[in-house]
Amino acid sequence: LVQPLLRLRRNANKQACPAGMNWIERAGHCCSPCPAGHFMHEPCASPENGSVCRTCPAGTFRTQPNTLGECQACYECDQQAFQSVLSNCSATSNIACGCEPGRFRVCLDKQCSEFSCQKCQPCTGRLIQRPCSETEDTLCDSSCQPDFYKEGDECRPCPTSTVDTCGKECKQVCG
Amino acid sequence: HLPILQWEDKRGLAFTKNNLSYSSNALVIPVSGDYYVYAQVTFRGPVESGHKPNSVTEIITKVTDSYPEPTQLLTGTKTLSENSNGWFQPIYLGAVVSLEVGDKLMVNVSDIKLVDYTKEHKTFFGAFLL
Amino acid sequence: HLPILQWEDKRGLAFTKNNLSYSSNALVIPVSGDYYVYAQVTFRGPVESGHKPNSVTEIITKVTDSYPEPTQLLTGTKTLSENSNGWFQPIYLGAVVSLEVGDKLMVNVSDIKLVDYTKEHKTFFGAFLL
Amino acid sequence: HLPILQWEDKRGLAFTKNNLSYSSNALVIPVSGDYYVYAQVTFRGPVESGHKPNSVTEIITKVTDSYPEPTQLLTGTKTLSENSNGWFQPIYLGAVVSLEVGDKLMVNVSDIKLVDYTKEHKTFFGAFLL
Repeated sequence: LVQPLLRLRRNANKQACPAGMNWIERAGHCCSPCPAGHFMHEPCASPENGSVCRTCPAGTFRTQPNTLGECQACYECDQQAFQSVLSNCSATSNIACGCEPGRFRVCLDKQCSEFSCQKCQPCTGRLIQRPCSETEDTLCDSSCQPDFYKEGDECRPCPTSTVDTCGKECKQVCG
Repeated sequence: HLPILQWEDKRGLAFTKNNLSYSSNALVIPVSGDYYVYAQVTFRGPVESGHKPNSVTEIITKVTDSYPEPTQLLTGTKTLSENSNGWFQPIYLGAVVSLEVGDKLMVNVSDIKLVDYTKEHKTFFGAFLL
Repeated sequence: HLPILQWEDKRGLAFTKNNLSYSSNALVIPVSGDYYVYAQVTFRGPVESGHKPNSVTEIITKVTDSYPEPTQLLTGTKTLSENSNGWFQPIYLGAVVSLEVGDKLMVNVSDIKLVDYTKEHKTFFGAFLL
Repeated sequence: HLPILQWEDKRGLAFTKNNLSYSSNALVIPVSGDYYVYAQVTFRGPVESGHKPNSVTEIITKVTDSYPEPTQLLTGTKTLSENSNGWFQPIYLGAVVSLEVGDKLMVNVSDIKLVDYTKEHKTFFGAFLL
């Protein structure tokens, strides 16, 4: 019996997959993808049949239809760096992280995919021009609040008792 | 997405073999299996005065027909504390990943202007099948 | 001893095969031989104000029944000069070591609070038999 | 040329096998092929007051009978931003290179006085045939 050196087999190639189907190397034919939130546990027996899709296990997700053998691991929010969970990881979406109340994001790269959470400045003795938000620090008014006087670039409360310890600026504001 | 680096695959120390090919900025996986994938990028600056990045990032990414979004496989990200005049900083990454035939591997960087591409032994990228 | 990191060994990019198993924070060597062992830990800070470490350390350690004390196989240690707001610092280690069946490999770090555990592609650990 | 490091090749974690030998500061390649070559050098300072380097460099070099000059295979170079008191900094390098039988591999450094040679798990060098 002579074995042909190169057994020609019907080489179905991946470009032949109809739209909406993916070539599955280990199956040697095309299959329709599993929906978002699932992974392909077993490829279809033939292009006409469905694949065996399984839901992404807890802690993993797939945002798109796919023919992958596993789901992506969810990120985690960095509690040590004062991040908070804006939305939990689900089977179809990764976790979304923000900053704990009283903190705002300091981006460490252009996309802000890495950020630390810094304390909002308190604007003691000043009016607030723009409150602290998820992405920006508080913007304090340059002038002092009533009953506060300017010393250097700080606003200090008017002294309640004897006024004589009060400098020129203090006297002017606090009388 | 972050900019993708282009590579030399033939001249000097660069080579491809065993059907691991390089095309449109990506290594193309010829056979499914576990690969040790690695890359080093040397970053350097400042490029323009004033434009002082506070970090540099290198990511080895996988693109596959079976999923419409790229997958980040390995990431090296470092903040810069260097003073203003000249700084340089290598980031090396390497690990074993499971890949399918046809998968494409690429290297993304936070800012392509900061990459030192001048010497082949300072910035390099490769993979081998276990 | 320095704190030992815990790892995910099944979900996402993580996997074990060829009897290289993961249990109680360690990779367990199934057959004696030479292995390329590697790990990257991304450190980041500040964590709480005031607690400003001046260095970070990553150590790949071997524990074996034939000796009561762990053996430090690979160490990456770096001083920090970063400023107060956010800093990142990856440390990659990799080398060939001779291991015996049953040996356990672990990753120790100087301060577990400084480890960036949030993304699997930033902190990883593995080994393969040559 | 930059100073060449000397290595321990027998004691502790160090070993050579499969005819990959070490002699006069170099690994000697026993058979032509593709090798994953790697090295880590931990630099530390200050050494003497006043001598504050602004960068450290590690280079894996190949010397071959077929060419009179060494070839730089892999380079890791980093500026130092650390303050005056004690600093330390590892540089890891690793990649696949094509080598011929008889080729010699060495590790050069910018300043040998800055190399932390005190612990074998902090500074190491090796190669394996794919």
